[in-house]
Amino acid sequence: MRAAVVVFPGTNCEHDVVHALRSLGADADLVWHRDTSLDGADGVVLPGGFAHGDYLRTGAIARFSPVMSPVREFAEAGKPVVGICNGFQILCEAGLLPGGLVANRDLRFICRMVSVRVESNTSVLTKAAEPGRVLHLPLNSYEGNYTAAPDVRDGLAGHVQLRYCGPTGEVAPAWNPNGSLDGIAAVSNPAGNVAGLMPHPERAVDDLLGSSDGIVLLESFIASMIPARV
Amino acid sequence: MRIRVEIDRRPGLSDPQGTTVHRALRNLGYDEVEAVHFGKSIVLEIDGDDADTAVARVREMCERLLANPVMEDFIILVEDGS
Amino acid sequence: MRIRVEIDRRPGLSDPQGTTVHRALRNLGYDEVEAVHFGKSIVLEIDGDDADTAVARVREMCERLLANPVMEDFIILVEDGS
Amino acid sequence: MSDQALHRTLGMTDEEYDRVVEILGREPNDAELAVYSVMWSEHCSYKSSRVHLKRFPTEAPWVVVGPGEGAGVVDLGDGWLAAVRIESHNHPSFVEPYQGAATGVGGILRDVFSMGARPIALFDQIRFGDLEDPRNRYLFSGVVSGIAGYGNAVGVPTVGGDVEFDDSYSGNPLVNVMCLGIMREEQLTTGRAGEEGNLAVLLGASTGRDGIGGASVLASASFEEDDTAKRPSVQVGDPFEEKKLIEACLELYDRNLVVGIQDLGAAGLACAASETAGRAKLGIDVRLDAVPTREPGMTPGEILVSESQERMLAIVSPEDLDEVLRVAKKWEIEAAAVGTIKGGGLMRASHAGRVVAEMPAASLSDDAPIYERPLTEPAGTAGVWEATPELAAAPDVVEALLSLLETPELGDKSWIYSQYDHMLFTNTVVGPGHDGALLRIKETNKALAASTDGDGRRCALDPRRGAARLVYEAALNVAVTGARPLAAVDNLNFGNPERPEVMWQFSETVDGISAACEALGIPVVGGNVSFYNETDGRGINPTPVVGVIGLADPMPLRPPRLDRASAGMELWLFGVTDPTDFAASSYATYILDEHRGRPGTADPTAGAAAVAAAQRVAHGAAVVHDISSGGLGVALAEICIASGVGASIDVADWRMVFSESPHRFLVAVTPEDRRSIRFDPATPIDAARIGRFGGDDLRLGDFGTVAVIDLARAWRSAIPRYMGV
Ligand SMILES: Nc1ncnc2c1ncn2[C@@H]1O[C@H](COP(=O)(O)OP(=O)(O)O)[C@@H](O)[C@H]1O
Ligand SMILES: [Mg+2]
Repeated sequence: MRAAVVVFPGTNCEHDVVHALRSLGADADLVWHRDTSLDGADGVVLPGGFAHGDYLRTGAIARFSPVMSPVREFAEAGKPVVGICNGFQILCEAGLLPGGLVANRDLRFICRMVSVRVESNTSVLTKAAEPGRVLHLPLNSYEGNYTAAPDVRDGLAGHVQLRYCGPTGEVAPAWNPNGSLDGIAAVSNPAGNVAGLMPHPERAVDDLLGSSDGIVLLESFIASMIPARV
Repeated sequence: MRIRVEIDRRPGLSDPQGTTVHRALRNLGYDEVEAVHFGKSIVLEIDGDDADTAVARVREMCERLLANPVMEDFIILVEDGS
Repeated sequence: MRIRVEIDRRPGLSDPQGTTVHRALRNLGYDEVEAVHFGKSIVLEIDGDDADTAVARVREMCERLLANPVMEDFIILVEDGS
Repeated sequence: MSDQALHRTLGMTDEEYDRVVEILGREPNDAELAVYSVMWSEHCSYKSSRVHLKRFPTEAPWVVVGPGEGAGVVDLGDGWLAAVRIESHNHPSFVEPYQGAATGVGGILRDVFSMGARPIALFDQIRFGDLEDPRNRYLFSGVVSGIAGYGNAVGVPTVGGDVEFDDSYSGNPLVNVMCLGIMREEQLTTGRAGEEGNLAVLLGASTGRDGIGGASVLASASFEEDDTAKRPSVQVGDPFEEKKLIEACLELYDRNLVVGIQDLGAAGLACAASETAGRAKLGIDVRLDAVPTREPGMTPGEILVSESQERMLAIVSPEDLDEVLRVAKKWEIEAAAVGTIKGGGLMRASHAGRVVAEMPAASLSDDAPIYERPLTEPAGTAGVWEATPELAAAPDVVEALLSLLETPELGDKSWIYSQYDHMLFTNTVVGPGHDGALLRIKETNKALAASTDGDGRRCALDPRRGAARLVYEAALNVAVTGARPLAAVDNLNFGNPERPEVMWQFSETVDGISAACEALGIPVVGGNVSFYNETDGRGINPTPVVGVIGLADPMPLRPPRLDRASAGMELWLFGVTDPTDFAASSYATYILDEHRGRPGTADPTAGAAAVAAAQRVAHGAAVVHDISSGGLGVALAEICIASGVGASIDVADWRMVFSESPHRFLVAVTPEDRRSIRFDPATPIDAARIGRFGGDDLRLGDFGTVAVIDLARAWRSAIPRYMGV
């Protein structure tokens, strides 16, 4: 099983994602945004960074890259697609996930560990995680504030995968780092095969760096890539 | 031709820049300000002399790229039709 | 009253956002676009019914806070005087 | 005489002008004059500092490239090299804090990747006036978001730095940035032209009227508050362009497609072209009409000296040109062959078939004036040194500790560094919020450590002692991560060099840094000088900033961190405390409001012993934390806050709590681990068990007890109470 890790101009977490996936036993290759095929990959990751500088709107220009056509087909075929941070923003812009991400409430970039609670395990990102479990993950974004139009909000029920919370799992405004709607840190599409999250699981696969709680999320994704189990 | 596009966030969606500017203006004593909405203004210099065609094309640019239809509305203004 | 402030980067300063959007529009086939300038648009809802006073106050807000005098110019537009 | 007027407007003296005439054998035209004026400005030529900088020790077996190139390069073993450079962007940050800081980050990155290295970490050293003043808050928040905005988007983590708040920086904020890069030895590239017939290819952003006669001339003359004429148009950073430029250049190095490369900084194309040619004792023809411009109607002279950001000049052999252009196209950056390397040593710039400037390439750097400016010890120095801070009365020690923790300088810095991506590349084993940063090198057992430190107040009282102590402090901050210090870089921020007192401070600083580097065996591999930090005749504190990098090989299995102390651990104090070392201490500054006395001198033997001991102890102890600003009291409070545990110490003299005497560090260790730590008899150092961790309170002998949560509350509020949460 092999993941395609897509690189746009301005992407910067691609090597970290490849390193993390490989350290968990999966195969992963970089795919340039001008490529028109995913070369038989079993899963797709859109990693973090600043595709096209985040100019205009985060993710706005990236969604027109040639590689997004096969990514869309791949997603529509029900195969696993995960967007991390900037990748999440691109998936929203591309309409593969509901809602969008705007500037953080305090208009400051946030780089620090946050706690998130697993809300659901209905997605390729969370299927191996137990609902209610609290994960400590690095958050690293300026536009991490999830928002959705009122008509979209109702449709989110059941598809929120992670929410910001306190160290023991309590969800409350005080624990919301960036103003996200209902503390949402990750959502999926209704089918669960496309998911996006703001925190960086690939930065949390080694206790030496402070946390290994990202492993359960990446392992969910890796498990989703095994065709028999889809 | 110079065409300006104003892109505003849809009402009901969170607008942290607007909220922050509003708070800052209040702190400076501008109590008459009741709300602030933060958006973008993009000026396009277009080669061509038919304003209708240009506006139609700019509308398409907005729908495809410049604005995000699930979050933003836009207005097109012809600033200089020559 | 609704007042819109358009904030444009001074001519001559580099405008990476404008340049990048320009390139993206060209890639999408909009060859008629010759330049793109990226700016901000801020809508203020103001309590009061005297447009002149409001505009004078908004000018002050621009000078003090909304625009960066070393990099930006601004235009004030009354969108709805009621 | 109109030319005379022009050269003066450009900041050139009559003697300098005559020298240009002598070199050219004729009067220069305007374009030539513009080039000389920028290249011979203080900023580019180091004309006032050069005679002093020669005193730095610069050699060691592991130094691959010393000062003079884009960045210093040291050998990490097994084919790995590290590149390091530091630079200031003080004046532009005063004019526009966000863009000034952002373009400062962009510039230092280009210095590092011009050597062939991938930039892996940034460190920012920033200084502002009192945060009570809204203007200073505006500058502080603008600078931090500018560093964040550029560094985060360009994709290089900012993993450390330092910050000072002092009135002397009120009209003159300081923004220095250090960058670290890493490469395999095959990738090392330098700014050399190779041979005749090679082509000069301009890569990256198009050229506009940025900083013409601006940044460099500006950084070379004092600033008057409303001297708008001298204000250059603001330069806008484009981290996206830079990111593409980095990736494109790294691919060019990987595929061996460039002979040499140099970034375009001050004096733009003129500087890059003349230096690459001049270093190879060759000449270059530059075709200015081939340069992609951003604005219509630029004059040839403007194109030649424009300081537009995000540009590099690569020297390539003609047969590689097509491939170079293909790589540029892949990364979506512009590339244009704008010059050809020639014999004969002339830089000749042409436009529309006409020669617009012609000068000996090497003369721009090699023939720049050198000044041995007069030095004078400031009047009253002896008196200042004799008057020691008043320490007779014992304070309320707990009260004083809380007050210190609540100052923005000693309090929690996370308001700053949580705006910086400090985790990218997943190498940051120890990030900001501890002492030095420690970055693992993934394919190896090695880790690279670095720390940057500055202390303008101590240097104001005694620049020689103050500067020397910075080197020891930075080295100790590196050692507490388990690394051996390898090399230093320095950034010397001073006032007007035409004032003899400023030059005295400068010279003393160089001697202080040199002596400390000699004693520790760490060469200076690069640096930067920023003079004329003066507004309305008021200069800044003399502010050298020192960065030290080190290597841990192997990396400690569990590198020490401030948050690893726990109940039952022993607290050890290494080093000797001088209970009278209070001059320029945080206690004297913030509690006594006293700004006099002579700081204690660094002790080469004790300093080296502390560095050696810390490095060893770090391979076994839970916490190893150097004692600096705020003394033992603040250092211990930081451990208690980070670890969420109390401690109790024996202390008989209250001055021991706040003294800032150098070469000391604290260790938290379990009794079992302590027995396995080697105390090397070759470098003896005093070590005493002074307390134990446990409970929820910090007890300072009989001087008082305070709850750790109260310490934490004071410490966390330090910056947010001015800047918002
Ligand atoms: N401007 C800054 N940018 C990033 N990190 C900073 C900055 N200032 C301080 N820090 C970080 O905060 C921590 C404490 O800094 P400081 O109080 O200067 O420590 P020390 O006294 O040990 O040098 C360090 O890890 C340092 O890297
Ligand atoms: Mg420090």
